[in-house]
This record gives sequence, C-alpha cells and structure tokens, in this order.
Amino acid sequence: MLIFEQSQKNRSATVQYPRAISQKMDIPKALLRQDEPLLPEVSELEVVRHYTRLSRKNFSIDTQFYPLGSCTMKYNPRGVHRLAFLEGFLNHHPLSLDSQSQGFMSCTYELQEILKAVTGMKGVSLTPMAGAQGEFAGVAMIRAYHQARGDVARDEIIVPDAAHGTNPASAVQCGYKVKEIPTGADGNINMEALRAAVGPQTAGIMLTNPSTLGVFEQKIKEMSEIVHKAGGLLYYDGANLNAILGKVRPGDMGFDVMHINLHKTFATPHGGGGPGGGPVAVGERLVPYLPIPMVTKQGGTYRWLTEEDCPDTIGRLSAFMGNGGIILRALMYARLLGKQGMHRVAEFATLNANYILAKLRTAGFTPAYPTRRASHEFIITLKQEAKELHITALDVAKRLLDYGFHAPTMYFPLLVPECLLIEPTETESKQVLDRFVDAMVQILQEAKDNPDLLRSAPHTLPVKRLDEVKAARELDLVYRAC
Amino acid sequence: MLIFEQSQKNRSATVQYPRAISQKMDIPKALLRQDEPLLPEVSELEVVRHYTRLSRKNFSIDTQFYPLGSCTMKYNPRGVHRLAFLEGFLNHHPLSLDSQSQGFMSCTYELQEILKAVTGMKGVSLTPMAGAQGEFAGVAMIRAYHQARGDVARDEIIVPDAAHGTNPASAVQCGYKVKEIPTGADGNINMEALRAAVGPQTAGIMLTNPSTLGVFEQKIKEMSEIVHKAGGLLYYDGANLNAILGKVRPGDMGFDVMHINLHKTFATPHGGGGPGGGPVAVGERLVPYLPIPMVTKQGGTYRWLTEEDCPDTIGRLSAFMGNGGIILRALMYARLLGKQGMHRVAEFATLNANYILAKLRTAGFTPAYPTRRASHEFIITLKQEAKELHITALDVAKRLLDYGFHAPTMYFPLLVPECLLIEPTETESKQVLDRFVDAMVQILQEAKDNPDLLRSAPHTLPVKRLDEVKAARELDLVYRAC
Amino acid sequence: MPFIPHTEKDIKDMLSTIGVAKIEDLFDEIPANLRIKELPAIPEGLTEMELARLMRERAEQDLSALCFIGAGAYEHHIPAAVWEVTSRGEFLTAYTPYQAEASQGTLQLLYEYQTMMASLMALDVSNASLYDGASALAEAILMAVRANRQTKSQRILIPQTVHPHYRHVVKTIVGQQGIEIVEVPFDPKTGTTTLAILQKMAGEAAAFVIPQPNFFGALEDVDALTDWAHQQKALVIGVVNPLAMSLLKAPGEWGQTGADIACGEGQPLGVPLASGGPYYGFLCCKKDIVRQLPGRIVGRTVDTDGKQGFVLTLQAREQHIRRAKATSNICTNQGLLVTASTIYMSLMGPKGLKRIAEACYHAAHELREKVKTIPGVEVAFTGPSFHEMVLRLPKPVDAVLDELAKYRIQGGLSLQKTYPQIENGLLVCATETKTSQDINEYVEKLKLALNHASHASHNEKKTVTIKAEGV
Amino acid sequence: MPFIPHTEKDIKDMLSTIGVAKIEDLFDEIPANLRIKELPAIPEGLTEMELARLMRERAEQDLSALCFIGAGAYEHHIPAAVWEVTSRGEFLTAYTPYQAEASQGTLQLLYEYQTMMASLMALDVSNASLYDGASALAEAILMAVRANRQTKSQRILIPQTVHPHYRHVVKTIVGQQGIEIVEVPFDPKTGTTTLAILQKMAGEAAAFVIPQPNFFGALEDVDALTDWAHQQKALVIGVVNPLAMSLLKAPGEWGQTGADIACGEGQPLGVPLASGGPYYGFLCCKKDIVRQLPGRIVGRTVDTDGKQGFVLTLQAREQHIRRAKATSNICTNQGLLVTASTIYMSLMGPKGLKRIAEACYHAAHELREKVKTIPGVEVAFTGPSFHEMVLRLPKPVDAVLDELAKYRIQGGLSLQKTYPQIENGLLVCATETKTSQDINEYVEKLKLALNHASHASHNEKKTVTIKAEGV
Ligand SMILES: Cc1ncc(COP(=O)(O)O)c(C=O)c1O
Ligand SMILES: Cc1ncc(COP(=O)(O)O)c(C=O)c1O
Repeated sequence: MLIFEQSQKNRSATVQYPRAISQKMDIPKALLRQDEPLLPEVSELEVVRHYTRLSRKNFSIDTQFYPLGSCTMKYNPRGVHRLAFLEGFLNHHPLSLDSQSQGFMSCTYELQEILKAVTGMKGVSLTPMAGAQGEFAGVAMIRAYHQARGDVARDEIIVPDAAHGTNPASAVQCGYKVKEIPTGADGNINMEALRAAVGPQTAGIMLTNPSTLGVFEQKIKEMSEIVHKAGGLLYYDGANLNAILGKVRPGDMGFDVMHINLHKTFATPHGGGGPGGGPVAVGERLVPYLPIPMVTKQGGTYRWLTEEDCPDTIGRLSAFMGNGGIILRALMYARLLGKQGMHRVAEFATLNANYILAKLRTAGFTPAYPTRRASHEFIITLKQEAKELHITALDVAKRLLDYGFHAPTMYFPLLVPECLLIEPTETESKQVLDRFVDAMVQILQEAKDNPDLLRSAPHTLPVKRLDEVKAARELDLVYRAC
Repeated sequence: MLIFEQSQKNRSATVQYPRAISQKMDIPKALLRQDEPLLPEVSELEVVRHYTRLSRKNFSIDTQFYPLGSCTMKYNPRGVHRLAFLEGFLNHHPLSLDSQSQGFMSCTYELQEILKAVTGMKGVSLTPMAGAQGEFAGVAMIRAYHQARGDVARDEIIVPDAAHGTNPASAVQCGYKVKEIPTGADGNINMEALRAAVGPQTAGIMLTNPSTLGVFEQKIKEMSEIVHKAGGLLYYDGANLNAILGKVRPGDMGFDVMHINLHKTFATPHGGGGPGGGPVAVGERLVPYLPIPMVTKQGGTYRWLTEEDCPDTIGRLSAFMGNGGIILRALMYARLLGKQGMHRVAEFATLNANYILAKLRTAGFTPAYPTRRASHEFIITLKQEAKELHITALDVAKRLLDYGFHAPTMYFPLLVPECLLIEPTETESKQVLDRFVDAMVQILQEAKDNPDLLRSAPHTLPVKRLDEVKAARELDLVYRAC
Repeated sequence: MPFIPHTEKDIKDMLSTIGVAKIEDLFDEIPANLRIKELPAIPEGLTEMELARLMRERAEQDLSALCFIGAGAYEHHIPAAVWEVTSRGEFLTAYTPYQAEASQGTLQLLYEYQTMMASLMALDVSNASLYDGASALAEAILMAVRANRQTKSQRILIPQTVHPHYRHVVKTIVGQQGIEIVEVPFDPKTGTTTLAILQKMAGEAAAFVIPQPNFFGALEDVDALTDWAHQQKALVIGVVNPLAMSLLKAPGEWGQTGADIACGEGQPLGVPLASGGPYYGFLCCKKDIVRQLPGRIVGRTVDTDGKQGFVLTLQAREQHIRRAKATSNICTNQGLLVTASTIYMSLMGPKGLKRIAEACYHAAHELREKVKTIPGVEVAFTGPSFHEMVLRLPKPVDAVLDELAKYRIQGGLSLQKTYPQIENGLLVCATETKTSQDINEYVEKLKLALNHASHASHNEKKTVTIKAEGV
Repeated sequence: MPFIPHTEKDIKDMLSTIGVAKIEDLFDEIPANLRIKELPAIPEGLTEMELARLMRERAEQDLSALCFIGAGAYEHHIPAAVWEVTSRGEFLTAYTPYQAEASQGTLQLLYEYQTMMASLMALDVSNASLYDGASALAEAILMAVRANRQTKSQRILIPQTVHPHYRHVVKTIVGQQGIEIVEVPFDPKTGTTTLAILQKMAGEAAAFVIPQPNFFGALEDVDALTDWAHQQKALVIGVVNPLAMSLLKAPGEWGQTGADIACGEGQPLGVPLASGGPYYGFLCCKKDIVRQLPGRIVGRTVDTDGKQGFVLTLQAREQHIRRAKATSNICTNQGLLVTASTIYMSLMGPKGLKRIAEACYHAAHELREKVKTIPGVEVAFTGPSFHEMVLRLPKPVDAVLDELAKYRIQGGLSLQKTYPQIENGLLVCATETKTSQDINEYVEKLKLALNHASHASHNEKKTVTIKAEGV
C-alpha cells in the first residue's frame, strides 16, 4: 500500500508542527500557493510503521551477503555512523566562520592527508560528491592543464571498452570525444590498440586497475609511458581501490589524477543509492586545478582554501564542500583501520575473491579470465549454460535472491557475455562465502533439473519478477489520487 | 542459526576491545577463571546481521497492529526515545552529587507532580520498576500503615477473580493471604460477596477500574466505603489507567494507593518484555511510607529524599532510583500531551474499543459482557464457536498472525472461557481497525469453511505452531556446543 | 584486524583451496616494483572507544548556541522519527536498487518521493535525486539546452540573485560544454530581478533561471519573469526552496504555462545541516521532456502475477546503458537523504509543511522588525521576503561576526566578498527553530557586537597561492 | 491531537457505528460525580521541537568531564552497534513474547542470552532477567529459602561488603516475609569477609551471600566462603559483576561444589549509566532448582514441521498461571537491556570481555598507585581488588567531592554515611574508559581539591520529615 492510500484528509502528526501563528503575512496573493501539494496526511505511527515495513522489503549489507561486483559492499561500521550524528557535527552550518568549524575542518584535513598517502598523490580535494563527479573533476583538471599550456587541440579521451559507463559520460560532460579501445582475451588492454589510439588529439585516458574485469593490468607502467609520451594524462577510476589499498598506489603506477569512492573503499553506507563521496587526488602537475574548497592548516588552525587561494582551480562542484558527513565517516573509518589495517583490506578482499573463484571453478563454473588471478573481484560467464540450458545470468541472479543472497553485478562489463561480477569484500567470513558457493552450486543443479525454477525466480520475495518493459513503455512515475 | 553456530575460534571484533596491556596482575590464581565462557566469537558484521535478522522475526508496534488487551500497545514516540539518549542523561552516574544531577532530577520531580495530578493522589514515588513492583510497594505500604497503628491482625488481601496474576502474587510477596471474590454476570464485582469477605482480617483490596474485563465498576464508591469501613485500604492496579486518563481519578474513587504502568499509559517502549516503570501514588495516609528515593524541590534546587527524610519509608526497591530512563521517557510523553492531550488518550482509546466492539458484534462475535460499554478494551468469548466449530481462541489468535495482526490477549481473565481481550489504544486509526475487523470476519468464515486452516495456523511466520509441551518437558534452556 | 573476520585457520584453509602459500602470493601479477610495504604517513589504528572520544572533542569545538546563517542551508526541526527510520540497516546499507525484487522498500519509497516532490513543484515528474542544489541547477541547465526545441541558442540567463555558489558551480560544470552564461543584475532597491532590467537582456536563450525565494530571501515576481522568458523561447528553470513551496506559488504554476523545470536543494526537508552535506538536489520537469531528465527514475509496474511493484526505469538515459550519450554521468546519487525527506514530508503533510513555512516567515519578520530598531542597521531591500533578509550594518561585517561569535552566536553570512556593492551586507535567516527569546538575544548581542567591533575591516585572511606552495 | 490519528470524519463515522452522539457518551457508565473536566496542574503540551530544546538544556546540566564513581554502576565503552540494533522498532516496541510464533526474534535472542549468562556464571540455567541487581539479590534469597531442602532455617547471612543499597533492598523485599537477615561484618584490614569472622556466625542458614568483587572492589576468598556456607547447609548466592567473571572464577566454580545461585547487575554488559536505569538483574542457578527460578525462561522446542523454535517455558512458575503461588510476582522484566547485553557480549566474545576486565583492573591499579603518592591519602584495604578501591582522605570527603565537581570531575562515592567506621572513606573506580591522562588529571585535581577543601564537614543537607510536610 502506498503512503498516499493511507492518507486521510486532515489527519496529522501535530506534535511535529510548529505552533500556529495567526498574524498576517505581507506576501502578495499572486505569489502564494493556492492548492495543497499531494503529501500524505497520516499519523506519526502510520509513518513509522509504513517506512519500517518498507525497509524490510530491501536486501542490505546488514541483512544479506551482497557480493555486488564493482560496488564494494563491505560492512559499514555503526560506530562511525553514530559518531557522525554528534550534535557538534550535525547542527553545524557549512558557512560558519572558520573559527567555529575547527572540529570538522580538522577531520577534513586529516582525510586529505590520508588519501594522499594511500594514493601516492600530491594533492587532494574532497569536494566531489560521488565517483562520477570525481571523474568530471578529474577530466576537467586534465582539460584545464592542457589549456593552461595552450595545448588546446587535444579533444579526445581514451576509454577501454570494459570501463564503467560513468567514464565516457564524464569525458563527454567535459566536452571531450570518447575513443574506445578493446580488451584482449587475457583481460589486459590491447597495447597495439592503445598505441594506435594515442596521438596529438589525446587529452588523456581513463583506466581502472585492477580493471572492471577483476584483473590487474600488468603493463600499466608501459601504458603510462605511451600516454604520457603522446602528451596525454592518465586518469585512475578509483572504484576498485579496495583491491590495492596499501599494496600499490595509483601515483606510483603513473596516474596523474584519480577519484576515490569513499562509499566503497572507505565503507560509508550506500544508502540505497547514495550518498557517496568521490574525492580527487592528483599528482604535482594538476595540483593548481583542484576543485575548491579544500582545507589547509596554518600554524595549528585550519582554514578553507577558496578561489582566492587557488586562482587556477576548476571551481566549485557543490554549494558547500561536498558530502561533509561522508567525509567524516570516511575519515573515521580510516582512523579505525590505521596504518596496520589499511593494507589488510586489499589482502583479505583479494583472498575472499580468489577463494570463491577457486571453489566455483571446481564446481564447474567458467571464469571469464581463467588464466588470471582474481583481484578483489572476478567474473564468471554463463555463456555456455545460456547456450546449453537456456538460462541466463539474469535467471541465476534472480534465483540467488531466493537463497538469501544479493545477486552479483550482471551484464557488466558489457564485453563479457552472460557475466556475473562477484565481489565479496574483506568483511565477509569464509563461512558465508561457503554458503554462497553452495547456493551457486545448487542453482547450477537446478538449472539442469528444473530450469523453469530459475526462469521464474525469484519466488520468495515481496514480488515476483517485475516487468521492466511495461515500466518504460507505460510510464507511471508519480501516484495520482483518483 | 544460533549466534553460537556462527562462532569461529579466535574470531573477534577487535576494534571494540581496549588495547591489550601486558603488565601482570596481582590476583591469586585461585580467584581467576580458568576456562572461557561460551560467548560467540564473531565479527561485528556477523553480530549486526544476526541480530538485525532476528529482529525481523518479531511483530511489534512499529510493524503491526498489536491489540494486546491489558498491555496498551500504543505508539512509542521516537522523539522521546531519542532524547533519552542525550549524552547528559546517558552518561550520567546515578550516584552523582545532587548538584551534578539537576537536569535529571527536574524531570523526575515533574513526573512526580504530573502523576499526582492525573491520579488525584497526594504523594508519588517513581522508584518501582514495573507494575508488579508497584503492587508490591503498594501492599507493603498498606502493611506498614496497619502496623504503624498497631493494627496487626489484618492478614488478608481481597482480590477479584478477574484480577491480573501479579495482584495475588504481590500480596503474597508481602506476607498476606489472598481472598478471591467473584465477578457477577454483568462484569461487576458481586457486592454481597465483597460484604461477606471484608472483616477485621482485611488489610485491603486490590482492584482495577475499569476492570480487566474491560468494564467500569460502577459501584466503586460503595465498594470503597465497605472496605474502608472494615478498616481496609484500597489498592488500584493502574494497568488500565489509559481508559480513564484525565477523565476520572483513582484518588477520587476512594483508592488509597495505586501504581501506574509507565510502559502502558505513558507510552514507554515495551522492549520485548521490559523495561517498565511502576510508580506508586498514594493518598495522604500513606505518604510517609512511600519507597525511596524521591525528589523534592527546595528553593529552586532538587534534592533526593532518602531514609533520613522519610523515616517511615518501606525502603528501597532498587539499587538506585528505579528505571531512570523510563521515568525520563514518561515525563517527555506527558509533556508532549500536556493538559489538552491527556484526557484525549482515554477518549480515543475508548472510542476505538467501542468501535471495534460494535463492528464485531454486528459481524456475529459474542461480547463477554454484552450489556456493557467497552472501556479502552473489551472481551469477546468464542465459547460458542469452540463448541460448534471446534476451534479455540488460540486458533483464532494464531490465524490472526497470518493476517499481519498481533493476536489479542488470550485466556485472560481466566473466568471468561475462550476469550480474547482486545485493546486497540488511541493511536490506531479507524482504517487499521476496519482492516482488523475484516480479518476477524474472514477468520470466522474460515472457521466454518475450513477450520483446519485455523487449527494449523500460523502458516506465514518464521515457524509454524510451536510445541510448548515439549519445551516444558524436555527442558532445553541453554545451547551446548557439541 | 578491524572488520576482517578471518581466523588463522580460515586463512590457512582458504589459501590451500586457492593453492597458494600465502596471501602475498595473490598479488603476484602486480609488478614487484610497484608494491609498497607500508604507509608511514597514516596514523596508528584507533579503537572505537578512542575514536569516539576524539570525535566528541572535535564535535564539541563546532557547537554554537544560536545560528542565524541560512544562505542555502537551513536549520529546521527534524522529527526524531525521520532519522530513526532512515538509519535502519535496510535503508542505510542497501545499494542502488538494481535488483528490483530485492529492493522494493527503496523503490516504493522513491516512487512516493517522486510523487511528493513533483506535486510540491506542481510539475509532472521528478527524478530520484542529484547531488545537491547547486549541481542540480547545473544539470537542469544542461537538460534545458538539450530539451529546448524552440531555439538552438546556447545562451543561459542567470540572475545575480541566484546563490553565488550555485552560479559558480554552474560555471564549473556547464562551462565545460561551451554554453554561454549571462548574469542578470538585480534591482538595488528590491533585491530582485525586474522586467526593466531584463529588457536589456532580450533575445533568444535556451534557458532562464528564476530563484524563489532568491539568495537575499526576497520574492521574485515569478509570473512576470516566467512569461518574459517564454517569450524569449527560453525554458524556465525554477531554483526554489522546496519547503517554501508549501506556501508560495510552485514553479509549475508560474506565469501562463508554468516553469518547465524546477530544481533546488532538498536539505530543508528533513536533512540536518551536518557541516554542509550530504544534502540532495531535486529535479522535476514537465512530462514532455522527461527523457532529458538526468538521474534515476522509478516507475510502477507489475510482476508476473500482476502484482504492483517498482523498478528503475528509463534507464536508456543513463550512463550505464547509454555511456557517452547519457543525459548525465551521475550514478551514485543521494538516496538516503531522499529517504529522510520522504519520511519528513509524510510526517508533516501539506499542512505541517505550510505551517513551518509560515513560522519561518514570521520568525524572520520578527527579527527584521526588531533589528531595524538598532541605530545604523538597515534592511537592504524592500518588498516581500520569506525567511531571510539582507541587513546593512554600520560597521564592517566580518568584525561584527567575530564579536557575535564570542557569544556563541552565528550572526549570518557576510556578503562583503560576494556582493561588495551592498556595503557591509549581512545575510540573516530565522526559521521556525527561533523563538522570540532567541531573536531578542540576537538583537541584544548584535547591539553589543556593533559597539565593540572595530571600524577597520580586519580579519583579512592570508591567502595561499596553490601553485607556489601546494595544498 | 498528539499521536491520535482520528479525523473529524473518522470520529463521526465511528460514533455512528457505535450508536452514540458524542465521545463523552462512551463514559456514561462512569458516575458523573467522579468525572473531572480538566487537569489544571499539568503544563501545556509541547511540540517535539520545544521538548527537544528543553531536554537538551536539562541534559547539559548533568554533563561532567570525568566520572570516577562506580559503586554498582560502571562506565564502559559500549559499541555503537549495540544500541543501533537494540533500538530497532522490532525489538523496542514488541511486548513480552506471548505469541511465540510472532516473537522468534526476541525469543531466540533470550535463549542465546541465557546461554551466555549461564556460561559466564558457570551455572546451568539463567532466567531472562529481573529488574536490577539489588532486586535480583532479593529474589535470589527468596528462591534460596524455597529451594533449600537441607534446612528449614529462615536465616540469611549477608556480609556488609555487599552494596549497602542491595542490603537495603533485600530488607525491604525479603523483610515482608519474616525472613531473618543477619549481617556479617568485614575485616577492617582487608575489607573482606573472613572465616575468622564467620566462625562467630556458624549455625544453620538458608542462604549465604557472597559478593565478588565486593562493594569495596576487594576480592573475597570465594572458595573458602562457599565451602564454609555449604557446611552450614546454606545455599550459596554469588552476587557478582558479570563483566569481572570473564577474568575471575565464576560462581559455579567456587569451592568444592560451586555456588548454587548467581545474581547481580547486568549493567556493565552494554547498558549505559543513564542516571541509574533501566538496567537489569540476572539470575542463574543449578539445574536442580530451576523450578524455583523466578522470571521468564525461554526454551527451545520444535514446530509442527519439526523445525527449531523458541517459546516461554516453565510458565507454571509464573504469576499469570500460578497467581498467589507463583515463584515471584514479576511480569514485565528488563528485556530490552538484555537485548543490548546479548549483542554486547556477542561483539566482545570471551576474549574481548576478558580484555576489558583486564583493562579495568590495570586502570584502577594505576590510579591506586598514583593516588597513594598524595600525602595523607591512603588505600583503606590490603589484598587483591578489581576495578574499585576505598581511599581514606585527610579531609572530609563531601567537601573534597564538591571541590572536584568544580573541575567537572566526579570524584567517587562518599562512604561517610554508609560506612562511618571508615574515616573519610571514598570509593573510587576506574574502568577501561580511563586513560593514563585521565588518571593523572584526577590525581592532580584531587591534590588541588584536598588543598582547598575545608576541614569542617560541611554540606549537611537539611532533611525534610515527610510526615510533617508531605512530599
Ligand atoms: C568502476 C566504477 N567507476 C565509476 C563508478 C561511479 O562511481 P559513483 O557511483 O560513485 O559515481 C562506479 C560505481 O558504481 C564504478 O563501479
Ligand atoms: C492488569 C495488570 N495488572 C498488573 C500488571 C503488571 O504490570 P507489570 O507487567 O508492569 O509488572 C499487568 C501487566 O501486564 C496488567 O495487565
């Protein structure tokens, strides 16, 4: 039932209203609203009950194993969430004087420093509000760099075919054309294609490493030389940073600029779609272009850096300083891990991924890159099962839900047919992974014995398989009272 | 799966540990523990996931209509709960100096005053930790009163047969014998029986009004005269105070002492069994005997009253001052209601109960007291259905769970056969009540068409009907690792 | 090992299943010369107890007693139920609802949100959120350029009464695509955009932005502005305070045919100030341009049993499908804040929301009347306003704010840098959270501050030039 | 109408269904002369916003910087996850799990709790909670009197090293039933109960209570005391700090055959100080006396499909079945606190709990060593202790505490009234929450306080005599 269907004219949760004031207002009638917006009129109990019940229809990390590849669904520490709700942080206005914001600014500054350390970069701005905005900022900095040098003919960004959709979309949003290059059968980028692609038109290349295929691009140093030689810069998509945290640094690989997904690697909650955090980190050359504001420390006090300090900045990306509460949470998580904990993230994320891969392989599943080590994630392809048993990756994914596991990422990267991208993260135990593998094995058996069970899955959720085509064709995007 | 079954030797949530200290301790070995207790060794994620999932197996006010008679399952305001977690309250030690406790004490004092006002009594102590402890305190005060007057032969407490089990149990815990008196067919106490029961042995009588039968004892003034004349005192079981809040006061009815269930009338959360709050309120005569501590106000500052101030007190009932956090929550709820909101509680609780009663009656259900107005709750009896259709109140209750409603209280009061005691509370909407009645009607139809559906209910819960006999016979009260 | 559950035995078993001797071997595809051994710059790990203590100390530094700053982020009462429910693990720790059947909670909530927000804007559809108000305005402009079928103009008109940071963000984002941004000056008497000024700006434009209330808290003549813009073939983008729309005419009702797009900052609807975020941007539009709307959109559909259910829809607009041709690069949005807002709006309902808007209005107007009595303090603009206003002080604003800070009062936002033409301009806000007592306190302390503040504009910050010193 | 959802239309429809004209008519069975019209003494209703402000102000009054009071309520680090999960609506707003099938969450949790607590006590069974530690001790004594088959004695021995408030509560509750309570004095050197003293108390008794650690923080010789008590045919009741039992020998292991019953305050296991409650009492015992155990007990069973499930069991002991013959009158218990404790114990595990106990020990001993260096300050007792100790000060304790309060330090509990024989006795506690810095701060401020405190015992409170003035 929709909340609107519970609404009763003139019902209200008055204890939440401010007291009524009978004085007149001097606003001309033409500027006033005449009708009431369609908001529900319900009691506080009805609201609490409705949304509590709705929440129970979700899968989440707190209730299920959620091996969604590329999304790093690790445990989101509750302590961190709770501490972000301290009144001093929660009721603090973003435009307070610096002298009244030292607490928050010290956190911001520390996170900048920590991210410099883990990325091997020279400058960090925390303002981008998610990975994609970080990408935008990064590419905009690449552009600003070339323009500052009068190198204005560069109008192309190179993107591997395995890249996440935000990479080309971000490049375009910065006014670039996108050139795609193919991946080889081993999961590495085709070096010939790269060499052929670069040229005086190349502004830069966007990569992740390990790539979205779950394998480490071994010739990264060579690639960086190729691109740099051509005058381009290298962008690192930090969505996969969890795989290498404390083990390898993008700065050392030759990248000039990158973003970090705080909501992945730094364990801030995904919130059913967001918020995220997409700080950008840059090498020496791009430091002047970092988006503002940033925090600097001068003699024990913190101060916001703005356009006056950073005349070459690409500018602001948000009204204030980005997702402040996410910055706080990420900093707290980093402080909990500390130097000893940081590299364990990559180690155990990798251990978990390789463990599932090994077990699935033994059970008869086909890895997309069988010759490769898994990074923190890996791909299996159900191409063969699709052909022989007429079931799809989608069917397997939906059936997994019945077993109480969230499905892996499906059909991404696009170049691998019928693929599932599986990322367990470091916070799951061997026992959970074993149960997941058991479910996969059982589903494979079901695919043989009773494929309809898969095709009509899920069976145990609040709804059965939903008609997405109808949704897109007969748009029903808002409720209308009848 | 039990949390113990997820345990792995040496797994831990170390971020919660204090740092290890290698120094030696000077405790003799004989005083030290040698083995490890059977606590699970699990990660923080496992803990959060396990108990989050467990919680989802509960019905609760926040997720279901919960018309559990005698329990007053009304909305528990979230604001109140949250404010009780303010650091100043949460980290405050109960034995702090008075000068460091003025905030908490002002709340305590205010609640004492508010409870005096709503009960019409002269003194209040908040220290009892639930209704039953309030009863104990009340009866102990009755005893202290008689003893102080040298009236030591009184060794009996009169209790109606409809009384809650805590009433006789509390009387016994105070060293009294219990004399039961019967209820008439109209739900009122049999006055002849009462007259016959009182005498020089009568220490007092324990009553609720409206009674647990959901009807108002109309001759309460007469009863109070009878008991008082015999030298006894009247105890009011405040579990049903919701029915009369702001409409009638026990003090005005002639009661000498009573408890209030804060976790019912004052909307503090029931917590899956507790905590509660059972303040006692007394008339003039019993004020000296109130349990300690209480708060008094002297020239703008608050002070704990202890045995030095109250030489005749029955004493302490808890290590500190009772359930402080519940006192806070009740006070906040009372402040939200205010003088205007207080009597609406009784009005709408009564409206809701009478509304369901009217609709159920129309639908063919049998009220236990058909000639009577419902108070905030009422009883239907399924005696006839039991006889004709061979289904029980238990079957109906279990079947209601399948419809997403918590069952009413079953088989209480004991004197009404196959009864359901239904208490909707004032915070439920007409629409919810309508859906509940629809479910009852449908179940009645199922009882005729397919009674096995009821007998084997519930069908949609995490478990089917549980074997209570086996549980009591083959005691399995703790998990043992094998 | 914080948050890592592996026991020694687990590790051994897992390594042997994989067939390697040690964890380090799993990194054998990574060139050895790239590997690092330690991160010396990172501090030692803390326990949660230690962290809690540290954070308490820091949070305490930022506590103030009374805050009168608005400027795009507003202090409101947020019912406890909002975040109690929003913080449930099932909302907090879910991902974007790609697996619809396992995400009906979030999806239905978003559908309800879309309904509420579209209705609040009097428009047909809403997306499921963008990052914040400023970036939403940038997206709205990009959308308008794509959607405008009447003109090929790449010219955008933005009044200077739009939040300076919003204009800045628009420049950063929209500027990359060669779109021309023209700023419209304001009438120095009313602090609003007038037709008289616009006359000089006539000509085709892709879009015209109308703030309501504007940055100064003043109310724009939205009907006239909308009709004027439509005459220039521009699409009209309202950038509005959503809470105020319970009281003020909503974008869809502006002028003859209504604004085409509405966007803004969702923060006033149940999102705490939180030092600046996470907030969320909302974006609504007319039905006919829904395919240009960026961001997630939820649609209602049915399952194989014909039962109602919800899915992400129109995904062909999005980057994960359309890649370089997507309407936007946005992926992760601000879902949790929308969750809070939806619960907030449900609790308040149409009447509660309006009551709050009225209370804000009255608090601000009480403040206005009372500060006016201070000698030398003037209200900068005439005309109707909502819950914010610009004051002109007789002393340098920064100095006065520093004085007020001594009383733990955040006195407002200095406009010295952003609007130097308003001499000693101070933007002040009062919402429903401010009682008469608070306002009196403000006025009294402002008097004292004005007495104590020096006449010289002090507080000049030393700037760092990034090129020279690095961040 | 706060929390009441009824619209005018609902009310009209409902009244007409019932067949009355107005709500007032529903009260027509109540004699008119008993009805009241208003409650003038009750303040006006507040909005949640107003309430929040009021409560913030009050809570702030009670904040202190450092607390060194223990005495039965202990400050510990509580992982945020504990109350985040405990506060979920499904735990918070459920009733006692009478409908087992709809309460498997609470029931399984309680079964897990019983397992943990029984194991921590090294006993066979646990109930699902009592009100608090003090009332649990009273119930334990009543239980022992019922359960003791070896003697008909109604005599109970309680050392004076048991918390004075616990002894007081025992007197209040147990005293009603004519049970004789004999207090056992302590050795003034060790602050513990010794066999030498007990010799004078020999004779049959129903129960003997052994605190561990005792009220002074000192460790009792539990083995010797248990064996002595068993010789007197007494059942042995351990009243212990459950957290300490991760480090110290648990009641079930005391002496030759172990204590028979263990009880105490559950607060140290994940329950905040919260001004004194709600906490919870735990109660464990040997299997053979389980039928005398008061309170709820959960048992594991199966459903009609043979699937594991949990129910309240042995209900025939309880008041709702057995009424006047029940083992106790307890009905509502402290379920939510047990929920928190179960989650806390799960997070900590056996090793974490022990680590905390050790950290407490070390903090207290660091404090002990450091305060000893202050001239005139003495540690009152010799012998091993846990995380609390009695100091003897050279000045009146109350005056010193008032001085310490000026530095926002809660310096400990004065023993002047409860143990006048310990001159200027101060009970001080340090847990794992106290760093070396905190301890140094305490010592430093204690020195200053001792300098400033007057020699005269001031702070005499004016008592009120209730009979005269009323409360
Ligand atoms: C590989 C990759 N790149 C970029 C992104 C975009 O990050 P965000 O969603 O934070 O904008 C994602 C997010 O899913 C990703 O997986
Ligand atoms: C009528 C009645 N009396 C007394 C009690 C006992 O109150 P408590 O459970 O708070 O001890 C109850 C509780 O269910 C009750 O319903």
